[in-house]
Amino acid sequence: MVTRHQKLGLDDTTVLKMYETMLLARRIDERMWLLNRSGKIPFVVSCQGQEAAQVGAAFALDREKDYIGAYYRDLALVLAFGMTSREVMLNVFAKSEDPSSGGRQMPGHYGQKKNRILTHSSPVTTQVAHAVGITLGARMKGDSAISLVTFGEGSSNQGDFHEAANFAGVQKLPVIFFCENNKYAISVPTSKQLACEKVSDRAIGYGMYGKTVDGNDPLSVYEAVKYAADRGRKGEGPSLIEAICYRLTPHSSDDDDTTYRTKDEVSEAKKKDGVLTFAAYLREANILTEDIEAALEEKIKHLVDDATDYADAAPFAEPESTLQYVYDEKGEI
Amino acid sequence: MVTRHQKLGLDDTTVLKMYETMLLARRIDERMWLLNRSGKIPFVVSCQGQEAAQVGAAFALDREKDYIGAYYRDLALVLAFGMTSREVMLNVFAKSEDPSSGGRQMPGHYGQKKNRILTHSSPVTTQVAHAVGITLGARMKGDSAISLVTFGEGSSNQGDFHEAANFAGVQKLPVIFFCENNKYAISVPTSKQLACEKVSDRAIGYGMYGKTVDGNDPLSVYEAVKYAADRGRKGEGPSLIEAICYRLTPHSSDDDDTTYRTKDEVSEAKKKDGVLTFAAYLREANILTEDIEAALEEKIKHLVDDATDYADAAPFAEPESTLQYVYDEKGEI
Amino acid sequence: MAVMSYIDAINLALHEEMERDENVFVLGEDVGVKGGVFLATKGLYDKFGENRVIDTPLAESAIVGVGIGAAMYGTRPVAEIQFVDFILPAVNQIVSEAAKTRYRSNNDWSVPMTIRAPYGGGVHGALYHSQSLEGLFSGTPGLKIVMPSTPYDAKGLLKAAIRDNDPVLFLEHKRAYRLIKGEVPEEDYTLPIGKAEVKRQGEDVTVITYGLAVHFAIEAADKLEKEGITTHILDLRTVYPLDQQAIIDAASKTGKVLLVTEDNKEGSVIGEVAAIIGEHCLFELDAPIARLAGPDVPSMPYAPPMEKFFMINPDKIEKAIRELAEY
Amino acid sequence: MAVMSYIDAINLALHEEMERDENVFVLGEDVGVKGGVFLATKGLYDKFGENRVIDTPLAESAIVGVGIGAAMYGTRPVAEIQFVDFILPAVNQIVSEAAKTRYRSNNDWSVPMTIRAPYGGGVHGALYHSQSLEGLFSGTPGLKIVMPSTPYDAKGLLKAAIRDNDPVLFLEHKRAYRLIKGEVPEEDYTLPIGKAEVKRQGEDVTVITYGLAVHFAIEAADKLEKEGITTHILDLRTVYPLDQQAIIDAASKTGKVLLVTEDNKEGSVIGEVAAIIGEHCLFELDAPIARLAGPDVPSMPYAPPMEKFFMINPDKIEKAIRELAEY
Ligand SMILES: Cc1ncc(C[n+]2csc(CCOP(=O)(O)OP(=O)(O)O)c2C)c(N)n1
Ligand SMILES: Cc1ncc(C[n+]2csc(CCOP(=O)(O)OP(=O)(O)O)c2C)c(N)n1
Ligand SMILES: [Mg+2]
Ligand SMILES: [Mg+2]
Repeated sequence: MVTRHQKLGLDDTTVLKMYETMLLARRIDERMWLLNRSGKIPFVVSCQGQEAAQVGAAFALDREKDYIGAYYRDLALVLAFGMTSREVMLNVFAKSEDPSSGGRQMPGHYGQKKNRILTHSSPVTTQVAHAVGITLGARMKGDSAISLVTFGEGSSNQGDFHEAANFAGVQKLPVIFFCENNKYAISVPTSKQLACEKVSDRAIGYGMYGKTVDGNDPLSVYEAVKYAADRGRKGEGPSLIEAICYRLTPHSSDDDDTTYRTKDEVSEAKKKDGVLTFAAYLREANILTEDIEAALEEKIKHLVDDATDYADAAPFAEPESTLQYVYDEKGEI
Repeated sequence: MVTRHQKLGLDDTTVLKMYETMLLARRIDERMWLLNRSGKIPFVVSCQGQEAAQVGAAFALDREKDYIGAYYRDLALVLAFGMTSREVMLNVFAKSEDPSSGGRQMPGHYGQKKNRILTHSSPVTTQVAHAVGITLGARMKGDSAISLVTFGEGSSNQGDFHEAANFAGVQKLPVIFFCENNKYAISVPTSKQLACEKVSDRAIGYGMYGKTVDGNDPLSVYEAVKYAADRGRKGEGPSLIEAICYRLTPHSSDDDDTTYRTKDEVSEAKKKDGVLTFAAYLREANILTEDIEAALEEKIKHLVDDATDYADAAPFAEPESTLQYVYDEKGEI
Repeated sequence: MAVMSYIDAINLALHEEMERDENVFVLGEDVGVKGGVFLATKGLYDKFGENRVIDTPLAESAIVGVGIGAAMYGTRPVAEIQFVDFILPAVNQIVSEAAKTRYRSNNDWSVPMTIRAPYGGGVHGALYHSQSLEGLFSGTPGLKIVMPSTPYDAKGLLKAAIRDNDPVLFLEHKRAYRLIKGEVPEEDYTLPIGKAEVKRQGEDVTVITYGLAVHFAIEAADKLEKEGITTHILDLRTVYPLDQQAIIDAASKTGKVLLVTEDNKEGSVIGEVAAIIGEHCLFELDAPIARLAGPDVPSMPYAPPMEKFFMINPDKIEKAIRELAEY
Repeated sequence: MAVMSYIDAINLALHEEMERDENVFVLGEDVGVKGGVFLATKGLYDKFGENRVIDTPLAESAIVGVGIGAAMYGTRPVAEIQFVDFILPAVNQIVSEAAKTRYRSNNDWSVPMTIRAPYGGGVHGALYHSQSLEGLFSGTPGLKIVMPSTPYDAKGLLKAAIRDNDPVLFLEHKRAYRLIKGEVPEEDYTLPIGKAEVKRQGEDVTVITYGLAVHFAIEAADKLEKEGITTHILDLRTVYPLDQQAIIDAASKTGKVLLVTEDNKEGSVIGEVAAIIGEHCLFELDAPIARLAGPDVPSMPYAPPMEKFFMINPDKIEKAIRELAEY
């Protein structure tokens, strides 16, 4: 019997690697909450519930060449693009070595040039235009890299989404607009954010290909993003892919989600959690055996412990370094 | 035989009035160019080629009750909403009595509270959100007024279009987004502005009704806008109507359009000019007889002459009045 | 009089104004069911319903732009921007539209709207949840910018802002929300927009500042008083347009002026305060005009040592006052 | 050396930089086929083609935001905003993104982008085609704001801006475009960003200004010289961050300072100049710091009598210098 992933051209090793990345993201995320609740770190923003979508998307790209414009929930995505557990924890602890910002930005504000992860800020949706610009620059320089940029469904209502999408459409740039629709923008449900049925309904307005897929299933996401990536590389322009997920945690460690959604709703969603369902799929396909699973958990626990210890012990940047890097220090002024 | 306009519920008097409004706008516009080329006024921005669309839209509304957010080409629209020829010319000459701005804004920046014409500025597309807000305020106060807001196809690419459209969609507000697609944004043709086939393709992304119609035909426009207005009043939410027109003049008196489009293209478009084709329709239907036509031209010439003379002779605002009306002068500070 | 926190005073003002005038309504992100991320709009949704307490889509330009339209219609919107750092997508609507509507229409149309936003640092908010952006808006005729320091001022000024017939940007220090408490009358009162207030009388050095820094200055003044140095503290309260006379009076009173802001130094509103002094009471001065502000870096970093390095605090103010006193 | 207009110097700089470095490209509204509404980008489309001279959709936030991405990639975009009044939809991309990219990424990413925009009044542009918006951006660490007054400076500074590794907002006075002519070397040269320049030596009064007003000040100074009053004129050239030392030197030189801007008075960049003087050379002054600026109304009206009332001009400057000289 040919499995679903084989039909998509993915071998067993690759899907296992996908699962491993999802699981690593989940375990780091869980650790972050523990650190927060025990007073070690002041802030957490989570990827839980979106790992499957992120990993499915990442694996459909050329991770040695393409660019990602990530947003604050994209822990699994940046791990897939080469950020290490230690590097993530250095960001969480805001230490000097944090590759994203040297401890300057809040946790979750990923960026790393060597892995082609664009730096991003807190104001949502600005990164969408940057990802478009990346491909404009690349095209000008004869580089066939494409970019994938992520954002929430709430953020898809910002003007910057529209302007950047239209720009990419007109210029036929190989950008994948990847909406991680987790049903909430903090407390505001999609019914108060959107009047369209699907975010991907907006694709036609930019002459794009649009598709909505199950964000709990990394294979569906992989398939859609792969199709979009191929289109992009063939010069057929941008695509808008929407992955339907669910935000399993409160918006952040500062949020109390019980004031606006029921516990029942959350526990229902947990049943469809992609980390669980993909594990089930892999077990079914006999790829995730008990031994492999135990070894994986063991390896990941070790990675997370090591990353936590390392980051906890690492130094903060010097106070005076606050003054550095406002402008290019090799240049004038 | 039942005529097209009768099928739409429009009687002969009304369609003649529509034609008269179109013609008045055209003649005022032509006069503005004469005044400009003879050095009397420094600036003109034109409605030529869009009168049919504007008048068709205006007549589909309740002009005693509804609101319009006009843009700088909407001369025919504001005339239909009650602005007089004198008032328009006072604006063109920037005189103190100009109801739009007292001579503060450039010509074409219409606004008049008593006729429910929103004040507007030069940065394009900002008025779109205002028109949405008008209906939000109206709904809160139990007023069933709707609003129609206009903008060019170039301006439909501004973030404000997207944000306001989505807001109206979510709140199901009775706003008609009316795009006057005249094929150019200054020198930039639609092919470099839009990747969608029709601006109305964007409607679905906001859960709206969308429709593209021939902007040279006031009856088609009337029909579409009437449908949208009825929907709005029934609580079915906003609509996006696109009227395909052609900008018959240069962008403004500062523009030389021969550097980016051919004279042939313009003369082709002139053949479809709504002022001509609607006149032909009315002649065919025996509504615009030779006598009526001559009387109309005579009446309009008189109106335009009178308005020009009046506005030319009217005083400018006092220099010191520059300091007035920054804040409410009845209030504090 | 009840003692309440700064945020409770704001919440109370909103409740009272919405009860008083059915034209007043609230819109913004998470302001409804959740009551706002800081809970400033708590209880409004239950009391006034979803027509007057609107959870909007995540789109600041629309929040302000739609608010402008509703204000033009005749209602009195109170828009919340979740953090002032996120007001930037709405700058065009605020500066080109709200602030210029009355003027450009020659008094025909107006925008009686209040825009509330939390600002300021010291809460581990990092670059994008710590900014002071009043300087960016403070050259915008047609707009007023109010930044209260105490719960009493917050209630009275917010009510005045809501009743004002022009757009008011009302900036609330997010660290003050729960840190600062004070007496607040339960009854209705307003305070005049455009008026600064002397928060402490003194003879040796004048401090002119606003927002949370007023409290830092008072703390510093308390300490210095024991050394015999008395400090005159002017709280600007409205940072645009500035209360020129109050600035001139306060500067002239002691002849030694320290201007304090939490914002970056270059281009902040205290530059304008210095200019007013330089224009109007230069010869009353006995020392150069001193400024204490954040460094000219984009905003304060997240890591505690850098955040602390950036933020002004009572110690830094104390040191600056002492230097001036000894000048 | 050729004598050319201000706009021709800009056009020349663009041609030269695009020839010199294939990473340089231009994007904006109408910049391609038409060559820009002021023709600043004339000839570029024909010479460099549509891949490097891009007519964009009408969307300023995308023009800047896409430019930022391309700059992050490693190219050097030169974005044109058609009028500075229309830069406001792009404020978030400029202030939150371009200006903070290097800092927030701890020097990992950077945005070597130039944003050009015409500003200024006196051309019957009314409220929205006459504004000076440098004040709005002048509290944005990470950004540089350059405003040249002469064709020579325009060419040298624009080339420096394009080669700069950080975002530069390059503001060109639209009335200067064809009004101001001067000698411009045909060869390659750059001028230092961040440096003011003394445009005229004098002993009695110092005028500190920038842009078109430099020429108005020179005109005034020419007249006054006949009366025996000599004027020292400092052209700021970069209005953010300011050249503090040059300001201190110029103010100290005569002890009487007139600050001139075409912008509204309150909150303009000359307020910061006054603050620097008040901080650093207060006791060198023999007269209060004087400021000449537009009134605090939203912008200049269209009708000629009101536009004239609003605009600064050589007469107003002359009067202000004379008053100071006689102080
Ligand atoms: C411009 C802007 N406005 C407001 C915020 C505050 N904020 C942070 S996250 C968020 C909700 C985002 O929702 P969505 O886009 O659906 O992403 P999600 O958090 O659900 O993944 C808001 C309102 C912000 N960061 N930026
Ligand atoms: C925000 C903004 N950017 C740029 C401009 C300059 N501008 C004025 S009209 C125009 C083109 C508008 O095109 P379109 O929306 O198609 O309307 P049309 O003039 O064709 O009716 C431009 C770019 C402006 N007014 N506002
Ligand atoms: Mg979401
Ligand atoms: Mg057009």
